[in-house]
Amino acid sequence: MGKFFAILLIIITLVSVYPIVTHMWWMPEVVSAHGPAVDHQLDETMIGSGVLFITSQFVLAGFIWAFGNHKGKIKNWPGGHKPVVAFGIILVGLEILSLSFVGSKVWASMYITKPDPNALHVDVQAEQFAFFFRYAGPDGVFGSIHPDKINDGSGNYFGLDPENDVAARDDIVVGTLTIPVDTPILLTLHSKDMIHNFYVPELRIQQDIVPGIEIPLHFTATKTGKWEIVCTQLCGLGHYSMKAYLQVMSKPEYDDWLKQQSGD
Amino acid sequence: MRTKFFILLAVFGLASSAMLVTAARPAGGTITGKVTFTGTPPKMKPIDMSKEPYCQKLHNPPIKTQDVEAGPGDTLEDSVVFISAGDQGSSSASTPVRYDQKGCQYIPHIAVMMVDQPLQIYNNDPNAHNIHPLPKVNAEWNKSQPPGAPPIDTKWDKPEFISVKCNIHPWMHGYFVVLKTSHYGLTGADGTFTIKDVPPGKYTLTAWQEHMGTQTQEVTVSGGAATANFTFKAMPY
Amino acid sequence: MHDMSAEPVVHHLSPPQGFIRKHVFSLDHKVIGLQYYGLALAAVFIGMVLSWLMRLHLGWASLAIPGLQHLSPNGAPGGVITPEYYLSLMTMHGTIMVFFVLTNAPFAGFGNYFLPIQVGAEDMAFPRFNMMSFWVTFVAFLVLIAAFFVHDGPPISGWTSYATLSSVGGISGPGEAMGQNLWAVSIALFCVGQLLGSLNFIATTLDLRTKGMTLGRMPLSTWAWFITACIGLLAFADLLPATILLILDRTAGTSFFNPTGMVVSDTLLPHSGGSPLLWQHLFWFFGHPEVYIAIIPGFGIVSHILPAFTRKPLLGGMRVMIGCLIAAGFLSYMVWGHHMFVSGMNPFSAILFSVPTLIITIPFTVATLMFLGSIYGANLRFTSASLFCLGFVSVFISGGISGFFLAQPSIDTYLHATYFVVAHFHFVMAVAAIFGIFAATYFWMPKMIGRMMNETLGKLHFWLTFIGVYCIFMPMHYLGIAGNVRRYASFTDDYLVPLIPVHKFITIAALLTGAAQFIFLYNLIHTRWWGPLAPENPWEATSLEWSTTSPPPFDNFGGRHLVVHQGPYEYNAEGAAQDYVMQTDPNFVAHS
Amino acid sequence: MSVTTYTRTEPALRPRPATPIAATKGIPSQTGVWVAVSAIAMSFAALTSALVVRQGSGADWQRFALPRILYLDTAILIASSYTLELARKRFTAYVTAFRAARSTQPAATEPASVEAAALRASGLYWLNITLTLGLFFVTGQVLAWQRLASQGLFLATSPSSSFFYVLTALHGLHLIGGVLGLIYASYRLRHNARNAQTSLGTAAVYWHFVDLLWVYLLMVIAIRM
Repeated sequence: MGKFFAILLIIITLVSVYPIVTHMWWMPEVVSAHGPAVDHQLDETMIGSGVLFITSQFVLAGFIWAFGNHKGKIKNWPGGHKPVVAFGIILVGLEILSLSFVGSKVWASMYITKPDPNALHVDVQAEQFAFFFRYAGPDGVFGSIHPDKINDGSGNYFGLDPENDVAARDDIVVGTLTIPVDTPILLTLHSKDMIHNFYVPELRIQQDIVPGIEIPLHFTATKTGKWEIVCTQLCGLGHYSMKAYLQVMSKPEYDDWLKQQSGD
Repeated sequence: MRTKFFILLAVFGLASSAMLVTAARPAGGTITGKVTFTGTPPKMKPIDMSKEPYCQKLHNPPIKTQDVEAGPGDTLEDSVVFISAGDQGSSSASTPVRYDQKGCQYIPHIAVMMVDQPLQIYNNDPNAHNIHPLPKVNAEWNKSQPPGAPPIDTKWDKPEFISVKCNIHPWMHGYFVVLKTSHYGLTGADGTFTIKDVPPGKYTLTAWQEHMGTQTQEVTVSGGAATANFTFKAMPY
Repeated sequence: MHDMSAEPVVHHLSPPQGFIRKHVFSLDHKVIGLQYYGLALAAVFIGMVLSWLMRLHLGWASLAIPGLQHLSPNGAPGGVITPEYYLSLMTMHGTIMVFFVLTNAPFAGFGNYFLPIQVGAEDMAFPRFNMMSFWVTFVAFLVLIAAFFVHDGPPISGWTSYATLSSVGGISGPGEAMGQNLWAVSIALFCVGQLLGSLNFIATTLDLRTKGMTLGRMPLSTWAWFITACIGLLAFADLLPATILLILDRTAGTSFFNPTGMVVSDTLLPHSGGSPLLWQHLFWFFGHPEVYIAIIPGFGIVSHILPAFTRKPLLGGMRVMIGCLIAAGFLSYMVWGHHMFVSGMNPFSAILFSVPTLIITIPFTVATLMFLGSIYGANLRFTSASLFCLGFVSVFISGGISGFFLAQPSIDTYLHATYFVVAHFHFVMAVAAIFGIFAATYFWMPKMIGRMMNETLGKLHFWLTFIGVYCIFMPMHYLGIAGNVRRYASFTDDYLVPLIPVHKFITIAALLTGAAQFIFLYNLIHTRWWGPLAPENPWEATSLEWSTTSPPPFDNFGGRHLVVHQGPYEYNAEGAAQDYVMQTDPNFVAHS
Repeated sequence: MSVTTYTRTEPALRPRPATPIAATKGIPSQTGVWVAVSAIAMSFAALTSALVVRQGSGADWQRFALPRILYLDTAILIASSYTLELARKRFTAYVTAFRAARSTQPAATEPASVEAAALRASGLYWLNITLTLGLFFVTGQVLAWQRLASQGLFLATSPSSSFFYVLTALHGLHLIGGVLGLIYASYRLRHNARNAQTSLGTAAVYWHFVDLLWVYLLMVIAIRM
């Protein structure tokens, strides 16, 4: 039985590792400036913990193979427990140090560093179960938000008050986050009802959107194309269907798009 | 003896059939009219359906929001005109009202029905919807209807103007107009409405439009036709 | 009540007469332990069926499940699960499993039964509180289950019930009216029950130990229950007020968690100034320790059972293991923020929370190494109990490893709220704890019901379960790495559709693994009435529960006051009559 | 009995005394009340931190004048702690007298001396005073609520009032628990139950804690509201 158990463990370990090594299911392409750092961090962790995983499972299997139903004289671990404890602490401690130092750098580059001063500002409104995006328009000023004015039926997703608020009149509100490539973007995340989340796997970015507070989020897309923005924070019955598209364009394309939007 | 009996029978027969006829005959009057507005109504916005590519493809150019549907000659489509006071001879309705979700739109935009009249809600799209009526006096509910799901059978037990929305497609917006009376009309593209089978009498007529609100006026129906026009005042915002 | 003199504190309770006092409202910790175990057993099978329904929906979204429409006409019209009903199932699965299984079985169930016996006491310190603790928990369970039968169905906000989805009432979605109220009330009651239980565990451990039972001689299982009680005392004392605030927000119109200017479905809410993050802080300050409340008894159970089947003391003895468990319990109060890396809290605090989170892996790594080291050179005996102990080690390694990823904010921004997290906490908390429960069941059932369980069925049960859990939860890591978001009722996003085959595979694995659990159920029921009678000490183990009859008499030791002379794990002591020395054996002195 | 000694391959886990050491001396009810107290303290710590977070999270925190009666309540509660101690002192003295009486004639159910009986009587007297003060406090709190309600401050009026009602209500519940505990203790004392003064001691620990808790809460409330 011991031998069976050992073989089973080894098979399970190898089968578990195979899809990881072959990237059978893996992260989608990375399209943000900070993304490669995240991937690198993940690969480092994968190697370190993968080695830990395989060796510990194999050691377990080996011991079960060797000592299953073993009747002879009982042996104790040579050298007692102290070296083992020390080994564990040092090994894991080292991994932790390396991970937390590198990791915190990557984290800082995403969330702690200030956004580029002339980044393109886009306002995000999340609600059950959709995202809407607002551009300041020709005047470069965002109209202020009045919750009592919000009315999805008449397309007023942000609660603008064009009657009294001139700045709001030329605001551009769209359902697709359209941005120029290689340009720093600064999003301001609002939620009108539940806690939502702004997740673009290709950008390697995930940020909750909390009602009552404005959360800034900045990134730079490095590749043109169209990807999905999805919600990862349980927000109600349509959570799974809450999404929008991210359209990354070349700078001239974007300018045309913007003109066309403020045209009508 | 026998002949007497037959005569009696015949008399009864005639009488009863005569009663039936009188009961079955429509009680005359019809109210017609037009709902218009003065001033500039708010500009309807094109709806960005990019979240749901299927629906986005269906509408090119994109459809616009429907809270003020102005027609040529400043007419107002989709406003409801009904007898709000002095109503009589109102019949009860048992034929189900059909409410469709098609191309991420509610069809019709305004569904008028009577209290306790069956309401059937269909999803004709290949994507899921959720129907979230927001009543104040009736009971609120919120159900999702995945593609291929059976129609939702329901009804409303109190009269109310109930705003309906789909959270999955927040632009989807419509109204259930639940009335006590069967004497109502819905204005068409030309802003006209017709209320049939109104017995002679004096009534209070109410016109309701989701953005402009309500207006009332007295109308007297004597046998034939009566007319009642409504004019709302529109603001650009 | 105790005597004023310095004799050991004992409770002279006369055996109750009559069925009700004996089996229903019993003050006997053994009966209460079995009641907790029974409740957990009922709960775990309900929770398992819920997970079956969830998995079926994830694999085949439009599949009609015959009969389901009768349970919930709204949630499953024609037997097809709607997205909101999927979320209800998910919420109930999580709540039932975390609270009524992973907390009840290993801690309240086995703890109630064996903690007093292992310290040589005749009962818990406060038998009446003990009884109350169970019945309050039982009512809490009924209240939760009632949510299935109220008009708008069970809540849809997940077992974490994040504000504001959970705090604004019915307008935020189906199940958020009455269903969510029932959830909150149930959890509040559950907290009360656990507080009473923890009170008992601590007082009993500190004050009711028999002659010679020094803290150093307490079995590791008792140590683990004691540590867990200390953790639970603070954790549930934090969750209780939190749920009270939640109930007030929902029913009394206060604004603890509800911010200003919320517009739900075009309806402006009157709340003002509340903070949704406040709920997350209060919840996770309980929530992370709760994870350890679920797993630390598992560690205690394994380190108590393993020596009996390796026939040698744990490597490093008790001190290292106790140290690990205490360290883990202590650290568990400093890491709650790692559940909130992307929640919008200060990004600096993310780093502050990440460091202790990584450090917390050290005690668990050491503990695991101790397990591995004590298998080396052992006379390893294979029984259902020992197999599940070895399985525990394996799955805990598998689950612990993925913690390295999630502990780093930078990687968590990609993996947060994906199936990677689901795989992580199921392996490390659910499966590991369940394996501990199974090991404890096969090990202690002979003592608890006086009959031996069937080993062949037990081993079959282990092999199927062990292979099954790897088939279910390993692929979830791959899904997570591919960015598959959790808590989705179905996968309509373009980048998720290609992953559906993986979900189908997981669903099939889940169905089979679940089916295998009925072998266990059959084994348990069959043993209860028809199993062969169990001897006093079937496993040649040493602690006090094996120095009394199977099952123990009402006062545990038949009037004897045991005197303890030995540590709990005197296996393989050279020259002793046999290869183990009972704790009560006076004729053995080991040289230090 | 000859104690044979063995050698082990694994070093012993701890130096083991040859004879078993004495059993635990702890009194469960005493341990229990301290454990309970720590749990309750944790609950109110959680509520306090919630209050601080909540006050910081919104600009809608409106301060209001505390009803004067709260300070009177505080005085009453502190006084009750003092009277409780008076009661306990008398009962301890009474028990020593009781023991003395027992040592002379073991059958004694009552200490012979008159002083002892007087001690017991006045102990009960102070205990009743304590109980009454406790009830006064509860009534005072209710009056405070009425005062606030008359100012139009209700549970849901503002975050500060919400917290005020929640904190005072929860504290009131715990205090009523203390009152019940004291009633139980005095019942046992009346009937000369075995070591009844232990239950009094237990109840006293709890009572003083609830007292302290109130002072703490009053400070929090006074600073924040």
